Formats: sequence, C-alpha cells, structure tokens
Amino acid sequence: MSQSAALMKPESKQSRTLGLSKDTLLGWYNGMLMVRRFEEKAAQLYGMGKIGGFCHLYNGQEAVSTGAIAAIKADDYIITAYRDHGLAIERGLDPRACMAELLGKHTGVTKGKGGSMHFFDKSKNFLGGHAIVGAHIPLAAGIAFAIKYRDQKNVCLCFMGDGATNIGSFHEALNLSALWQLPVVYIIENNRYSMGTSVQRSSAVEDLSKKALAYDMKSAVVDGMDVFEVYRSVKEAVDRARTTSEPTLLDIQTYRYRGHSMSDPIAGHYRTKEEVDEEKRHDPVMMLAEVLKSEKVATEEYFEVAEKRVKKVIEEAVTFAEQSPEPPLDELYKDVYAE
Amino acid sequence: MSQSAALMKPESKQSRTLGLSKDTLLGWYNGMLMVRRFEEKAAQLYGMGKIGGFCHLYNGQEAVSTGAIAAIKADDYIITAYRDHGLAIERGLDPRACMAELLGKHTGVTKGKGGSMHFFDKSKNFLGGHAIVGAHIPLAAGIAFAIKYRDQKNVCLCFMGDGATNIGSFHEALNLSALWQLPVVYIIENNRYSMGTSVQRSSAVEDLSKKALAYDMKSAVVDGMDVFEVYRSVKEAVDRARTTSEPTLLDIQTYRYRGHSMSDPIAGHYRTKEEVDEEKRHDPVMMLAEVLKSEKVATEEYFEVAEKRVKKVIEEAVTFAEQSPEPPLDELYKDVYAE
Amino acid sequence: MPTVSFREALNQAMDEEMARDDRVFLMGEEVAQYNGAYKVSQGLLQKWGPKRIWDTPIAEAGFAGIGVGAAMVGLRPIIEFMTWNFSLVAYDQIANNAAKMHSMSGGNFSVPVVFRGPGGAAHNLAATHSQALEAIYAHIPGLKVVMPSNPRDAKGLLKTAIRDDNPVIFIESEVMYGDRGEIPEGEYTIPLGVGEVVRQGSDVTIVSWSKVLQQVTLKAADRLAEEGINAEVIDPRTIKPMDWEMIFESVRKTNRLVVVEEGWPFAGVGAQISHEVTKNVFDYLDAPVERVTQEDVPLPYAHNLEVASLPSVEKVIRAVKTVTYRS
Amino acid sequence: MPTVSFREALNQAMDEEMARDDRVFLMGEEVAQYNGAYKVSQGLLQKWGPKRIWDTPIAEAGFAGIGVGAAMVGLRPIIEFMTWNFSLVAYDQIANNAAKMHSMSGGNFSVPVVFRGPGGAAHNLAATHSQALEAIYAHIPGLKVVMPSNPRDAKGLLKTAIRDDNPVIFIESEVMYGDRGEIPEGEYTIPLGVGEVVRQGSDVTIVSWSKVLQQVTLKAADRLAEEGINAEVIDPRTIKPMDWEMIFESVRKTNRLVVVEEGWPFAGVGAQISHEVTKNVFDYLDAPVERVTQEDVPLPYAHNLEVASLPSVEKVIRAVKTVTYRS
Ligand SMILES: Cc1ncc(C[n+]2csc(CCOP(=O)(O)OP(=O)(O)O)c2C)c(N)n1
Ligand SMILES: Cc1ncc(C[n+]2csc(CCOP(=O)(O)OP(=O)(O)O)c2C)c(N)n1
Ligand SMILES: [Mg+2]
Ligand SMILES: [Mg+2]
Repeated sequence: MSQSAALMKPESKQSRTLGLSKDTLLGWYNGMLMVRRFEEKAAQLYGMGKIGGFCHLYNGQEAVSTGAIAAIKADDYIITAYRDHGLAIERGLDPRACMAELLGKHTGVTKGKGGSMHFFDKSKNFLGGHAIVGAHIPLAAGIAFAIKYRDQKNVCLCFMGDGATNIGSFHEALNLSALWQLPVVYIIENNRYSMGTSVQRSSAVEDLSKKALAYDMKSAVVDGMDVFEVYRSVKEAVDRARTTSEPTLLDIQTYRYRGHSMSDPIAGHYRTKEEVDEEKRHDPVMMLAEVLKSEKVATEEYFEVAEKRVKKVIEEAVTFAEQSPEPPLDELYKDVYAE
Repeated sequence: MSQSAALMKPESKQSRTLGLSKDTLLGWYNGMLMVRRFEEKAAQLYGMGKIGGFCHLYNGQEAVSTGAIAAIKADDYIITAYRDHGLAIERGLDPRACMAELLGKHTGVTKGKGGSMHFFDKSKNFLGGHAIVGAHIPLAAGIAFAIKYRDQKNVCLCFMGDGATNIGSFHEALNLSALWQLPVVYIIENNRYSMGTSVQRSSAVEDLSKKALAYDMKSAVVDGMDVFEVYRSVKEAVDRARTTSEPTLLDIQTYRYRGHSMSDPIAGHYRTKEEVDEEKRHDPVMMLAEVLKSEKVATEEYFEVAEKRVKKVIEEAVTFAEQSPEPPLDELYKDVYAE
Repeated sequence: MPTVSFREALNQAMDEEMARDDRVFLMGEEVAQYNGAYKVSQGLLQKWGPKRIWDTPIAEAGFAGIGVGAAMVGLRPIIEFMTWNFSLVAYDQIANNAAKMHSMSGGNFSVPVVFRGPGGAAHNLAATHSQALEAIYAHIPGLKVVMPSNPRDAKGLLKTAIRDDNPVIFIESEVMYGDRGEIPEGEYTIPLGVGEVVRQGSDVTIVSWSKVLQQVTLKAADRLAEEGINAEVIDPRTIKPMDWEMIFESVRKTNRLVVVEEGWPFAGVGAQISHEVTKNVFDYLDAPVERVTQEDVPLPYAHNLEVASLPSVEKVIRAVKTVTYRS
Repeated sequence: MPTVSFREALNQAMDEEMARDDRVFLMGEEVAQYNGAYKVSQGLLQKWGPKRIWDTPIAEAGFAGIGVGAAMVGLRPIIEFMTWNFSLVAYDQIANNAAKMHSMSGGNFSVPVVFRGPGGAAHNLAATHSQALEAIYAHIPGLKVVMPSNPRDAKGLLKTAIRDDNPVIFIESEVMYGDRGEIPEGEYTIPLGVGEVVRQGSDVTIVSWSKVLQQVTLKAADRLAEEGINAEVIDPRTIKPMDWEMIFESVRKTNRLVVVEEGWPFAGVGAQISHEVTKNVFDYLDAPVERVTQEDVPLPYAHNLEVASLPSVEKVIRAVKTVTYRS
C-alpha cells in the first residue's frame, strides 16, 4: 500500500456514525438499498428479454456510489464508465427515467438513445455513462479544467474500473490533472477484475494507488465495502480539491456480485463461487444496517418499512417504463447535431 | 531522484577507463566524433537546401548513442524516434547510405522513402526511425516480446525523448513490459525540452525515473554527457534484461545543442543562449577526449588524425549521396505491399 | 462436407495455422483463460498454452503495437480486438505503424500481422459499440481489409490472412458467430481479392458483404425474385483489394448496381464502388448506382431506432426498384 | 480591403472570438510561449495570458478529451493539433466522445469544440507527416469538417466554427499559412455548408478545396482556358455538410465533373461527391466523374516521388480532357 494510503486507514470501529446526522445515515441506507433493488429488477427484466444490449450491474459496489456522492454537492460533477446505474440512482436521477432508458423508451434519461451504458442527466451534472474504457478520464480532466477556468469552487468525481488504469488515456489525464492541478478526484472502483482478468494479470502493480506516484499525486487505498470509509476518504480528497484544486487518486476496493455484464456468468474460470459467497459476507448494505442497529439509529421495523418503500418505487419505475412509448421514428435524425 | 537511481551514481572519477580496452575507448571517441561531424554536415546541407523536410540533429547527445550501443551486441535490437541519425551512425549504418537518405536518393537506407525521421536497416537490427511521438514504444515491447517468445538471449534498446513519456503509449508499453517481464531497456534521452516545452511544463514529475514506480520497474537517473556512465548504466540494465528478461527505465540526462529541428532556432523564448553555451562546457566529445588524454590512451596527434579520418568519411558520404540517383519513378508503387 | 459455425471456422483457421507455423500466436483481451469474449478462441489456451495465447490488459494501442513490433522481427501475430469499436484507440498504430512500415522502411521490414474481431452492430449496444468501420481502414494504403460472410470463407480467408506478409484487417460479426455452414474437408485457403457471385441474376447487380449480405441482401433478393426481379448478388469478401473485374462484368450484364453496406454513407466503401463502376462501365449503366447504408447518425440504443437506422430488406427492395425503374 | 496572410486570418479569428466570448480558449502543443509551431497563435499568449492560451504536453488524446469535457460543461475550446497527423492518436476521442455525445446523451450535452491545425503534405515530410485525413473525419456522423482555401474564408469560417455548438474539424495547410489575400473590413462570418464558385466556366465542373485548389486546380484551369476549355471551379469550403446544390447546379450546366483532392482515393471524399452527383444528376452527365487524388501509397520522402504521388496540374488537365473527350 502506498505511503499516503496508510493515512486513511479507518479509525476504531467505535461510533462510526460520529458527526453524521440520523437523516444522513438513513439516506445512505435508503440510497444503497434503492441501488441494490434497482439492479436486481434490471437483472430480472434482462432475463425476461425486456432489456437488451450490454447491461453491467452494480451489485456489491453500493458503498462506493453512496459514500462518494455523499461527499460532494449538488453543483459538483460526476462522470463514470458503463457500470453507471448505481451512481445515477444515488445521484438522484429519476429511477423511472433510468428504468425507461433500460427499456429503450422515449421517457428515458437519454430518450432511449444511450441505453444502459450511457446514462446522462445535465440537470444533475451527471456526465455519463461512457463505454470506451478509459476514454472518459480525459473528459473528467476537462470538466475540472472548466471548473478552474471559471473559478468555480466545485470538484469532479471521475469513477473508473481497475482495468481502466492500464490504458493510455488514464496516464495522459492524470499527468495533465497533476501538472495543472485540476480539481478532480479519480476513483478506481477496484472490484479486482476487468471482465475475467484479475488486477494481478493486467497491472504491473497490484497496489493501484502506486500509479499516483508517477504524477506526484496524493492517493489512498480504501475499503470500498464500508460506506463510512468511502465517505471519509472521498470527503478528504474532495475538500482538498475544492480548496487547493489538487487532484487525488483513490483505489477503492470493492467487489462485483454479478458477472461482468448480464451476458457473463457470476463465477467462471476467473473466480470461484466460494470467493463470491465469501465476499458477500461483507455486504455493504448489510454492514451499514448492522451499524445503524448497533448504534441505535434504526430499528428492525425501520428496515422493513424502508424495504417496502423502495420496492414500491422500483415497481412504479417498471410500470412507468413499460407504459412509456418507444421513441418516435423522427428521433432518428434528432440530436445528431445541436442547433 | 528515485531510490534505485541512487545506486547508479558514478563512482570516483579515478580511472574511468578501468576494464575498457584501448580499442574500445578509441572506438567510442571515433563514433562520437563521427556522429558530431555527420550532423554538422547535415546542418550545412540543409542550409544549402539539399536536405528537405524535418531534420532533427543529435549534436550534444553523442554520449548516449555511443555509451548505450557499446553495451549491446550486434544481434540485439534498437528502435528510436525521429532524432535518429546519431544512433544509426553509431550502430554502423553506412554513413554514405545515411547521407544519401537525407538527400532523398535511391541509395539511401530506405531508398529515399523514409528520410531523416525514418532510418531503417534490417541488417543492423535497426528498427527505425519513428516520427509519431511515443508510437514506437509499444513496438519495442513487441520486439522484446518476440525475443522472449523465441527464447533468444537478446535485448531491445528503446530510445525516446523526455516529451514522449507523457503520451499514453508510453504507459501502456511500460505496463505490458513489466507485467510480462520483457527484455527491453527504455532509454529516455532527456534533453530537458520537447520542442519549446520544458520537462517541468510537461510532466507532473520532474524526475522522470519516478514514472517507473507505477510499474514496479527498475530505473536510474544517468549523466548523459558522460559516455562512461551511460555505458555502465545501460550495461547493467542490458545484462539484467539478458539474464532475467527484466525491463528497466533509464532517465539519461543530456542536452541538445541545436534547435528542435532545423526549422527551429537554437535558443528561443524557452532557453537562453547562455544556457546552451554553459551546457557546451560539458561537451561529451570533449570530455571523453580529456579522459583519454589524461589517462594516456591517446595523444593530441591521435585526435588530429582521427579528425582527418572522420572528415574524409563524411566528405565521401556527401560525394556518394550527391552522385547517387533519385529513386526511379516506378518506386512509387513498390514496397506498398510486401509480396 | 462438415458443417461448422462461423465461430468454429475461425477457431479452426487459427488452430491449423498455429500448428503449421510456430511463429503464429494470438493476443487480445480475454482470448486465453476466458476463451474469448465471444468464444472464438475456445480451447486454444488449453491446446497451445500460455506461450501462444495471450490475455492482455485493456491497452489496445499497446498490444496492437506489440503485434506490429513482433511482426517486424518475424513473428506472425493475430491481434484480437474484442470488437472493432475498440480499435479506434489503436488507430494510429494501425494506420501509421502497421500500414506504412514496409513502405517507409524501403522494404526493410514487413508487418505480417492480422488484426481481427467483430465489427458492426449487434443488438442495442448503442453508438460507441455498433460501428462498421471498414471504410476508415480501407482508406489507408498498406492495409488489406477482409470481411467474410460465411464459415467457409471465414476459415479460408483467415488462413490466407495469417500467411499474408502484410497487415490485414479482418472484420467479423458477433451476431454471425453462431451461423452454421459447410466447409471443405481438410486444408484449404481462399485468396484475398477474389469475390464470389453468391446468387446468379440478370436484372440488377447487388454488391454486399459480411452480415448484411446474409441477413438483409439475400433475403431481399429472394423477395425480389418473387416479384420477377432477378438480382445477381456479389460478395467481394475482400474490401481491399476489391475484385473490381467481377463487379464490372456483372454490371455489364445487368446494367444496374446497388451497393448494400452496414457502414455510414459519407465516403463509405459503397461510394468507392459506385465511383469505380460508374467510371469503368459508364456506358453499360442504365441507372445511377443506388446505395443502402446505415443512416448517417450515431446508432441509437432503442430497438425501433436501431432497426430504422440499419439497412433492411425493404430499403434494399426500394433501391433495386429505383435502379430498375419499377417504383 | 486589408490584405493578410492565411496565418494572420486564423489568428484574427481566434483573437476576435476570444474577445467576444470569454468561454473561448486555445490549447495545444507550443501554442502559447512558442506562439505556435507555425506561428498561427502569434501574440495570443501575450494578449490573453496563460488562462486563455495553454501549452500542453504531448498527449493528444488527453488534451482532445479535455476539450470535449470542457465543452460539455459550457466552455468553447479551440484544440490545436500541431498537425492533423497527430490527431490519429486522439481519433477515438473525436470519433466517439466528440461526435456522438450530443446524440448519445439524448441532447443533454453538446460539444462546441473546434479541433484545428494543418493537414496534408508539406515538403519531404514522408508518410507519417503528410496525411490528408478529411475522409476519415467526414465519415463520422456528428462531426462537421471545414477546409478553407484562402485567408478570407479561413477567418470567416473559423469564427463560425468557434460559434457552432457542434464539434468542428477545421483543417488548414502549413504550406498555405504564408499565402496572402484580401479580407473584408471588420467583423464578418461565413456560414458552414455554403460553397463558392471560384471560377465561372461552361465546359466542365471541377470541385476542389484547400491547398490543391490554389496550387493545382486553379493553375490547371488557367492552362485549360488557354486551350479553350473553360472550367467552372467550385470550392465547397465545408466538406461536411457539403453544398450539394451548388455542385449539382454546376454539373447540370457543364455536364462533366472532375474532383481534385489531396487525400487517398479509396473511400475518399471525392468518391462521395462522384456518387452523389452521378445519383442526382445522372441524366446530365456526358461522362463519368473523374477523380484526381493522391496515389494510393504512403507518401515517400524523396522529392520526385512526393511530386509524382500528389495531384498535379498535368493530372488535372488529363482528367478534364478525359471527361471532355479531348484526349
Ligand atoms: C477501449 C476498450 N477496450 C475494451 C472494451 C471492452 N470492455 C468493456 S468493459 C471491460 C472490462 C473493464 O474492467 P474494469 O475497468 O475493471 O471495470 P469493471 O467492469 O470491473 O467495472 C472491457 C475489456 C471497451 N469497452 N473499451
Ligand atoms: C503524437 C505526436 N504529437 C506531436 C508531434 C510533433 N512533435 C514532433 S517532436 C516533438 C517534441 C518531442 O520532444 P521529445 O520527446 O522530448 O524528443 P526530442 O525532440 O527532445 O528528442 C513534437 C511535439 C509528433 N511527432 N507526434
Ligand atoms: Mg473491475
Ligand atoms: Mg526532449
């Protein structure tokens, strides 16, 4: 683990919730639960053939989206890769519009044009949803460039997979961000695999935070199954970026429960079913629930009610999506060029 | 300076020539002198309009080509960027064919097709001469891959400029080389500038050897004006690559006396005439001559004779080039596809 | 004759060439342990081992360059792009290093590398993942571009491509990998640059290749036959070099040409075919060449828009009726 | 009317637009302290300071992507490629991120970025440094491609390109930067997609743009006039969108078309023009469309081969004589 990483190891497990309001904590729980249930429903609809194409689910990584987004403001920016449902939902994109997008409907977040891999919502400063691995990382630097250019006090969160750190655009974007001190926090959602290839088989350094050393960039390794740690580490990086516009690289270690995409098996040659089951024992949603119970923030009853509430939202989203119309054919030539 | 770099600082200036035969030492001197005079002649011919296009001269960097190539064997491989005359001459490409190439003649190293930036000679395992910055670095990894694939005991030297370390292909090639342990030695000919942009203005780390940390790759910072240091550092890396096929990144610090190319001024906004003059006081050719004299390897007379001999070779090269024919027009459609 | 899938045909070609020549190796994302994202390399790691079958990180420019470098010193790499969409980050390596090396080095070095993988649209993959890119590769001198439409051609052409001393762009289709077809017994190859008349006809010539030939053009030809319009359908199989004589000969007979391709219209391959035919057999043409292409838009995700954007049986029929003045 | 160089015209356009809109900035290699590799940005750093004029490391994909990202959130970047040859390492950023963002985001985001720099061959720069790449950009939906041939158009079109809400590929020529020409007094813009008849004629239409229009096509037209052949020469100025009506109208009058371009022939821009014209004014064509392009080879370094490979006055005259049946 890199030097600076050590600084960010979690402090004692005592009172994890210190300094966090009850509303905040329950908001986190509801957010993570919403993402989990949204993805489960997406998987179901994909199985029923109602969703097509590539569909990369977020199950298991919910602490990353919730902890990270909790650390930024509404006018900050987010950009990510194709595994974008969780971040979109947590960011507040309408679950109905997200579900409609998956079904290719006109009411979707991009009118059914982008699909699962390309969610966008300008009103939420959610800049996608990008399916060419690594190609969105320079865009994040560009967003941070614009923030600095306009002397805004904002930051850009750029999420990427572990596999994306091996492509050239990662190198170019991080060098430019460090060279010009752009207010961007690069978050590696390190789920250990790029499709079927482990970090050990794709990166010369297993500790991905070491890649920051080539840019004299601050970095940290973070337990991505623990929403508190994600929140604190991202907050620290975001505050630094906001005040000094210094970029950071975070290696947030998480795990994906599903296959790479809906077309891939959950376990295969590259990982065993046992490994997946073992990982699920540190489930981020469950672990947060435990903390909230042990610290008396919420009771069993609360979780049951929450479950029902979320279920209802998802059901409504599905109904909305299914009842929504396909895009009219004259959409084909719309949005190709801006007027 | 990076950790491992420290290991390679020069030992005492006493008997620099220890363990090096007189022939070797005089060979180095003649090689460096040949390169220097070849480039001076090229500059002259360019001024006379006999050479066209972009012409990037090597003056000042001679210790790098000579020291590095002295560390490899005839069946090892070399690949570099467009500033390739010095490496080509030192590697033993016929100065007449090199000069003919510059004049765009059929007798040139590529029949007049590649020109100054694209020297090639298969018989010398000289793989170019590449003018898209950084794009040849993956080729070097590929050459090293082939060496390992065939269980050869060879190495590939890959030369690049300091500016090339900021482009994506550098990152991808170094990661792949370290991940797969390919026998390649990456040599940054760090002349402090990429055109008019200093290392400080283009790289987030000023110590370029730090870029090796992102790949757990061994690295060193080397005084590139001292042919002995270049030789010893490259030799150490080459021996390691040959025996363990482990790659190395060397930041060899040198200086370019001329402008970036013949179309650029020697000094401009980006560096002062004083800086250039100051650097010339550590001239690599002169410094080697001093050592050879002080260690009684060669006398004044020897240098005078050498000067004459080199002059004669260059003159012959020019005559050969000028008397050589242009490529016949039917060459236009030759070599486009291999039969 | 044995019947195999497109996927198996490609697999056999690589397997046989690896057996024939130990300089041949396969490299790409997920080609080894995962047996290929689309299982084209199924079993090759097990049979040939990790020295011949290489999984790579996500670094297309890097491993495309490794292919070019290794080819320069005598190996015969097969570089798989998981899909051709991802080749765009390696475009410089292909258009400059692979395509120009032989020429620029005055013949010193050749680059016997095959870049292969699926191209074009599958289903609902949206704009970044549905691109038919043959035009931007065929445009570059020094490259050859091959696009088989059936298992027999896939195997025979891939074997030839692997033996070719030049960089070959070999474009497959993920939605065809399961298509089955007969292939000759045992060893065979098919030369590059030789097309095939896949359907005899007298009323109109239709040039089409790869997936759209099978899924659109031939279906349209059947429908047209029912209406008494006999289309002659030519599969060039190789986009560059193109089998011009075969196309000219057919047009001299039918006096009409329609080109059906999946790529975008502007400066597409069909534009070149239209120009060459018009230029070379102008006096035989009874109507201007019609083209059916993907609409000039980034391909949308929604099924109905995707279908509307791609070539279709109806569009081909309309084009044929235009050149035969039946509309 | 003031007379300025092509270089000055571009400089004025950027300077005026930076004054008009503080969202406009210039970024590229050596554009600031060095005043541009070809001095196009001369004095802009001094006038606008380091916040508006940015020198970059050698990282085209990185800074092209920064341009796209900054444009998505409302800035109006001008990204200079030292030459378009180097854009190939950024091709994915342009063909995917810049071109498809507006469509793929369902209109959520637009990308008002201008990518500009010199394209085509200069002198003795050999294969990697002499590429005319308009075809591979015009092929991609979502991009506009502009190629001015004189200072007046360069200034007016660049100002329009900077104000356009879409990604614009703006291709200049390093050997034209010194060319001088008159420009209107004060503020003016020229719309994209509108061509210009730069020479009236009745015997043949020649479509040509950028450097070859000035250095080859117009010279050939003069020579042809001496022989009594009056060529009408059209400069489309914008490659995409192309001013089809202007070309059709001219061909309806002359009944003959020659396209002269610097790019390679296979699936080049001229192929598209040939197809569109043949398709739309077939009945007016007395001869098939002829094209003069660069030979289909990587451009060699040697002067005589370079000259033999590029379009020339002789080649244009030959093509015109072919379509006018004078040969
Ligand atoms: C440039 C490029 N190459 C290959 C692909 C195909 N691909 C899509 S996702 C993926 C794996 C990415 O893994 P990682 O970055 O770790 O993200 P994760 O899927 O684990 O979230 C690959 C190879 C692509 N989309 N883009
Ligand atoms: C991809 C790419 N971008 C830009 C250029 C233009 N260019 C040629 S040399 C050069 C500077 C390279 O500097 P460096 O790598 O330090 O090598 P040096 O010239 O100092 O030997 C630039 C920007 C290029 N050839 N390729
Ligand atoms: Mg991953
Ligand atoms: Mg340099």
